[in-house]
Amino acid sequence: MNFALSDEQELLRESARGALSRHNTIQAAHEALENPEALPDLWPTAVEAGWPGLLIGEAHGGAELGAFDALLVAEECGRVLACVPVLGILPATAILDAAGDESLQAVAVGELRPAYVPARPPSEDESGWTVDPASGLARPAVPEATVDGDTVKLTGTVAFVPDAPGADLLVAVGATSSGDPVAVAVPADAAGVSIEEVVRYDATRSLGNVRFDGAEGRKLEAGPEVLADAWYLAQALIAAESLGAVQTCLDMSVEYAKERFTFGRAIGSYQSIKHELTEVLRNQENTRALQYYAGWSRDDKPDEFPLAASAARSAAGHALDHAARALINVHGGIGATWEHDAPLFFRRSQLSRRLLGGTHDAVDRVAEEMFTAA
Amino acid sequence: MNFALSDEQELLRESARGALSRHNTIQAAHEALENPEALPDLWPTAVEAGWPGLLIGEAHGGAELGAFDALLVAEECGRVLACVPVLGILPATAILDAAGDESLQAVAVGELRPAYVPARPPSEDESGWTVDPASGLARPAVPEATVDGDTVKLTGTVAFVPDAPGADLLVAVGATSSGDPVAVAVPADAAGVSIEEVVRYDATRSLGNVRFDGAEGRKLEAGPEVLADAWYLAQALIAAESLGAVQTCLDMSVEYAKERFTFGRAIGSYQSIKHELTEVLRNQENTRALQYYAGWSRDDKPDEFPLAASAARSAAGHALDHAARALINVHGGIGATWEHDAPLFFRRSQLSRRLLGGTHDAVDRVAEEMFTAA
Amino acid sequence: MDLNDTPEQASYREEVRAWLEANKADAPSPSGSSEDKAYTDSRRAWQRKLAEAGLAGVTWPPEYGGRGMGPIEQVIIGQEIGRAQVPGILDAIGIGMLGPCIIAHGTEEQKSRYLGPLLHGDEVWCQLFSEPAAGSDLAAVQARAKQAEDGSWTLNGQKVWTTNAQFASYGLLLARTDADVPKHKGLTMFIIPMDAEGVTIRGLRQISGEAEFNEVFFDDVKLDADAVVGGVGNGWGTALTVLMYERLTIGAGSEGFGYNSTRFARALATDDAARADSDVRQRLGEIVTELLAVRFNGYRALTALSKGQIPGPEAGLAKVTTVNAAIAAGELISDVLGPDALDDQSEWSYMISFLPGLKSAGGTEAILRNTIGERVLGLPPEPRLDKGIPFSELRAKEKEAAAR
Amino acid sequence: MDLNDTPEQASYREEVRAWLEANKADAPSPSGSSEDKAYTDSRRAWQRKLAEAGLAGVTWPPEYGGRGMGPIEQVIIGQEIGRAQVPGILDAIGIGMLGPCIIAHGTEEQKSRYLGPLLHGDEVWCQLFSEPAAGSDLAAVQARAKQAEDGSWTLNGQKVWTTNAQFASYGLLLARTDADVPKHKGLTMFIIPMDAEGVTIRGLRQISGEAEFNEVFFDDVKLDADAVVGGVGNGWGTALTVLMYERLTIGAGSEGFGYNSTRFARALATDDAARADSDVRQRLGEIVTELLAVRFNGYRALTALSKGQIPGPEAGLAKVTTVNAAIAAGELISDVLGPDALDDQSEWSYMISFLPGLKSAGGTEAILRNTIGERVLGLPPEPRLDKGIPFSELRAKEKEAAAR
Repeated sequence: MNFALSDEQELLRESARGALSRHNTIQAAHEALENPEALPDLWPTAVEAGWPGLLIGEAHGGAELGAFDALLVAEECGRVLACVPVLGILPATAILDAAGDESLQAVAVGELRPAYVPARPPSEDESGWTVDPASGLARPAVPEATVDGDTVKLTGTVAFVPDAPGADLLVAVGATSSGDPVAVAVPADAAGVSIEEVVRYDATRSLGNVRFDGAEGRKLEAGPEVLADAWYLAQALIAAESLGAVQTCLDMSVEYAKERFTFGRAIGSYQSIKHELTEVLRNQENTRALQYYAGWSRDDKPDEFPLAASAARSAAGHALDHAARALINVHGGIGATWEHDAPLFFRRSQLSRRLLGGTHDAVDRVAEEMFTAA
Repeated sequence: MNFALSDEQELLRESARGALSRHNTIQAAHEALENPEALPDLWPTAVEAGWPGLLIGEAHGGAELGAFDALLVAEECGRVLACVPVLGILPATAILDAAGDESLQAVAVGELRPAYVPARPPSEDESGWTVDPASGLARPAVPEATVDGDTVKLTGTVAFVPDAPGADLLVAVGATSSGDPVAVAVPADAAGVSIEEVVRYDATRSLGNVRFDGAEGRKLEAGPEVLADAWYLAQALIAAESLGAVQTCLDMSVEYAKERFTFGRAIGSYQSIKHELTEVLRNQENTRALQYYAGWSRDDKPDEFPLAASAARSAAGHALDHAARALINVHGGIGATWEHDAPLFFRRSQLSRRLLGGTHDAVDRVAEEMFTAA
Repeated sequence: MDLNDTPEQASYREEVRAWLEANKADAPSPSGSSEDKAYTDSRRAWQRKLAEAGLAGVTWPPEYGGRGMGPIEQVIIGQEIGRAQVPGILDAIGIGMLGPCIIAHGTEEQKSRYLGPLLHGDEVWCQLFSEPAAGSDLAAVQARAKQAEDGSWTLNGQKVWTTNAQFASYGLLLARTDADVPKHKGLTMFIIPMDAEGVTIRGLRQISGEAEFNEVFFDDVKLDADAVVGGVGNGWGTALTVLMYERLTIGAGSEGFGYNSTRFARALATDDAARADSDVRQRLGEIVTELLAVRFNGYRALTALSKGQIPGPEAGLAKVTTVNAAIAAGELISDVLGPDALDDQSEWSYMISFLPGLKSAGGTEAILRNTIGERVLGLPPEPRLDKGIPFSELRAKEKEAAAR
Repeated sequence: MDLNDTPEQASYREEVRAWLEANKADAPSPSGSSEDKAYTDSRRAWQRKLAEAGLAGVTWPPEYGGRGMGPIEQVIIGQEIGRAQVPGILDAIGIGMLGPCIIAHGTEEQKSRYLGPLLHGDEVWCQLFSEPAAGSDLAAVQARAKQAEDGSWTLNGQKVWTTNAQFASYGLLLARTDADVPKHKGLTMFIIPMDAEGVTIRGLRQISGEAEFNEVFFDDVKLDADAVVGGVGNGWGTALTVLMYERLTIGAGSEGFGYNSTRFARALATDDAARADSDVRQRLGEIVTELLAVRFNGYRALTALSKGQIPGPEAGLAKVTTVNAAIAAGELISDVLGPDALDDQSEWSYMISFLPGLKSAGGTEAILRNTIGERVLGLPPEPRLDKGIPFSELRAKEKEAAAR
């Protein structure tokens, strides 16, 4: 029984925190609200830290680390709202690695930047593989795929793909006429590929609407389990990112609750504030426990990974919504002003809970996993 | 703009409160947990107060009062957990009155005790008229009705019918083979009628599982609007009953919060208790506002009555669940002991939220009414 | 029990409706930016027209330009203006709260100098109460007014959350005039010209980027002796009058800040999957239930008002219910529509950004629940450490504790 | 990071599993009524067998019959006993909390007289701390022990929420021995024979009707001088040791009171309509998420324990999460199954009735959040009115305030 960070993992986290601290990401997040170019390009930092190759086998030049290590890096990025394309890259590298694709070497060293085009595995009430819609609850099918030997032609659109802008290689999922999923590596500059950069409320989140018009790419040897794993890895990563943001919200709230006085008492001494912040702590530690579960199960108990990653996302979504609002409530009026940092975390919470299927899809998946296991 | 109780209504409420105060209904609720016979027979009290004829036209010997008056009586019964068959009788009298049935005179003076066999009107996802199931979410259809002139034969079962035990006349809804609803007055002692008395957790709630095996009754001239109105009247009545119980939970909690000391302070001076009790007050006043809406709309704006009654039930269910649990929390351990009164309100809350379609059906109906109006 | 007007109310409503019908053409558009002088001037002119027709300051005493009518007439005007889809008065704070304070506590010179121009929109007023370190604990304001021999005052300090400061002519400012007495005792209320030397106004942008409020800085601002309202040292009593009128205006707000359930239902109704989803329906049903309760509690409050009963602090629960229901609606709509609901152009993005700030505007939920728990439920207050201690000593203790 | 045993843990587990396999036949059934003497005697005998095999009191020092092992071995025994579906020790409170308190604060005579029979189940112990007017504020206990010249004591008072009192041989009782000093200072811990003259025990029935706890009344009960544990006036320090061991047992509870999500999911899975209903699925998903978090936070706590770190107060949050998730599950199952879920015979009715009491057992959620807010987040405490004042004066003030 050893359910804690190893020394290497402590080191990995410290170095990630150090690498990111060289950039004032929070200040950049402020400026980016009015000038998107203000965001620093943290890709070189990620490459230098070896993050692109985190989940790639050593044989292909990667670090061959575990899912939990990737989650620690995502947590550090979330802590300071750093716009590092972890969410887009790592699930893509997981698919490329499983398929032993030719691009692995270049990807591992950061010469070639992949982006995962998220595709949701089937469930009880949704038999096919689906993608996020531009708007509304109903999910469209993944792009149509026509397979011709090693090349695949994709036609279809996928909305709000994290970290698609600036990617060199799109790792997408299509469906053949029979509905079978097929993994495809499509160069971003291939004919028939268009990536429309979009911003939605959280200026630190790079998003692109991806369109394939008969775009051609390499067929990847990656079956449904690998593609499902990539989806749940993305769920766990966005949960870990949110956990980092929750920790910062809690630290800022506690600090203010000690300094701010009203009616002769520090506001943290009032039960309504004290209990609200212990609730932030409770949600945070529940999310952290499920981060551990997700990281551990992907390597040691793969059949529990869908449940673990979905539970982590479910807890993280609730925790961040509550923490970001508590941060503003504790500060009173100034917490809701443009100059204050609190709204940056509120914006991160509002958008991240509506990407990659949304938090409510993860909660539904937890129920489904339990029903099938019951 | 006069949205307050009239003098007559204040008088009606005072007299109801007085009539009920002659019986120690709370003490009886305690004893009934171990000996159902301990419940006092409050039927004579109801008859003496004229409650059976409340909604019956003066021409038939009734008081011809409005829905709001009925809700005030239900509220007073709920306040002291009085086992008065208001929920069973009043919707039945509304149907009998609309149909001008021969039994009205006897019902109005309390010689003949009717009981409404609840039937839920169709909705977007449920095209037929349905009844509460013995168990589970799916709702069975109302009993089959074969019409032969003025007599109707009913076959089918209806679970958990409030106040069925001891009723003389069952006012039920059947469905012909074409699915049209038909109202039927079936004498309780008719052949093929069986009423199985059941107790579920709240000993103050009289319930019966009703079975019709080709039982014959009088066809009533009451169309779908009248039958739908009866269902929503039942929703508003159970909401008003719950509102009464909420008020008692709040009074008991506030009184204890003033007396009980810990760490040298009355526990009501701590924010966690003070804010929890203001939340009970907020839910209570929201429920009361919707009680007014339901009472007013049934007479002045009938097309809004389904929305108003469903909203009242939605608010009342949440308010009573929260108030009954707050009552126990504020008292700490003793609030959860057999001798204490608090568990009686907890039992009332647990069962009443699962009768007559349940609270979640009322919440769903509110959404449906808004969708159709949007 | 009915929602219809009494005969007198009905005839008054007709009068108002007829006037609005006849004068609608002169009305500026309901929405425009407070930064745009031409727009605010058009709103001033429209307020003047309303005042001359007796539709502004209707509850003011007749001798100061009002009609001496009751809260119901005030609500009827508000309903009819909404119905005619024309803007209301520009200076709701001046007419609703600050004017009545001058009527109650001002000298005869102050009433005759200021009330007329205020009512007619010539001079807009703003409320200079809250400070960065004194929000809920208003009596702890630190803005300092020192009196010279000649009786004039010099004011230094900062006020925050001031609506309309950017085009107000005057402000009603709560300042500390004696720091060596308990905090409630050393306060005085001043009338301050917003164009006075040493006054600096800065817009305070909210989450959405728009400046709903202002910060105002005072550096050695000179005030004449006659700038005092309600007497030196009586500032707290004067301030309580303003806060009482503030609660009156919130209490009478019928639909609760304009968040109505039909708008939320319509946004979801077009999505077939959402319309049939039982989780969406449960969430929408609960939101609609809360907002309907606010509307019908509003009618109960209006009925009480029409019988001369001033709404108690529990009227503030309407704001708690409304804000929390609107927040839940923003969450539901974002879950259904997805990221597009958060796009700057979307009608929902502004609401979602506005609500966290609104939650603490006019007093945080916790302070409101304290007041209601104590005044309505009669629960005992918390032990107070700040009573009876000279303000200066209190400040020293706080600094020392924060340093620990 | 892994959930597997270390080699030593694995071999210890095998040892325990083998013993249980060999001795399972002698074990009484896991469930039986505490009112039934034959049943409790069979549980005593089973505890004796476990103790002789070193599977009871495993963390006790060897010289008192324990194995001096760590919390991980304790958890392994608990897991294996669960797996073998046999009952654990009868006197969890005695072995888990009261015995360790005597080991820490008892005299040599007390240790040699009491620890052996306690460990072997010959003498069951009960915790006599809480009183009707002293639950959260334990230091405000009023049970009074007066000392006679010969050093013996006379005890009067009432204790409440006492588990196993009905068949305990001894109790550890916190009493006030000096009312004229601040409340924490005037306390003393006593060992009291439950069959002593003047001791009356009454079952305290819960909502479900079953008596999980007892009330115990003490009328002029005579205690020898050597009944004191930890010295006269040191009662509060001795009590804190017991409370620390209590938190240890709760912290190490892995699955959290036995409420597991599979059981809840199974109850709903058989209802096709419920299984496809998105509101049911959202509610179940949230409940399962919380309970999974408790389980994996338990593994984190066990790992910390195995490294000698005592779990902090935040371990108490596991109870908050578990109780609230179980309450939500009871509500969901009742909404889906309907009134039958509330029927006395249903497996859910007992849980639904048990949970409201459990919510405040071992300390209310509000008290727990105060402790965690102050000790873990470092937030300042509330001003205390009851410190440094003689207990008698405090009581007088309270009576007077309540009378107002």
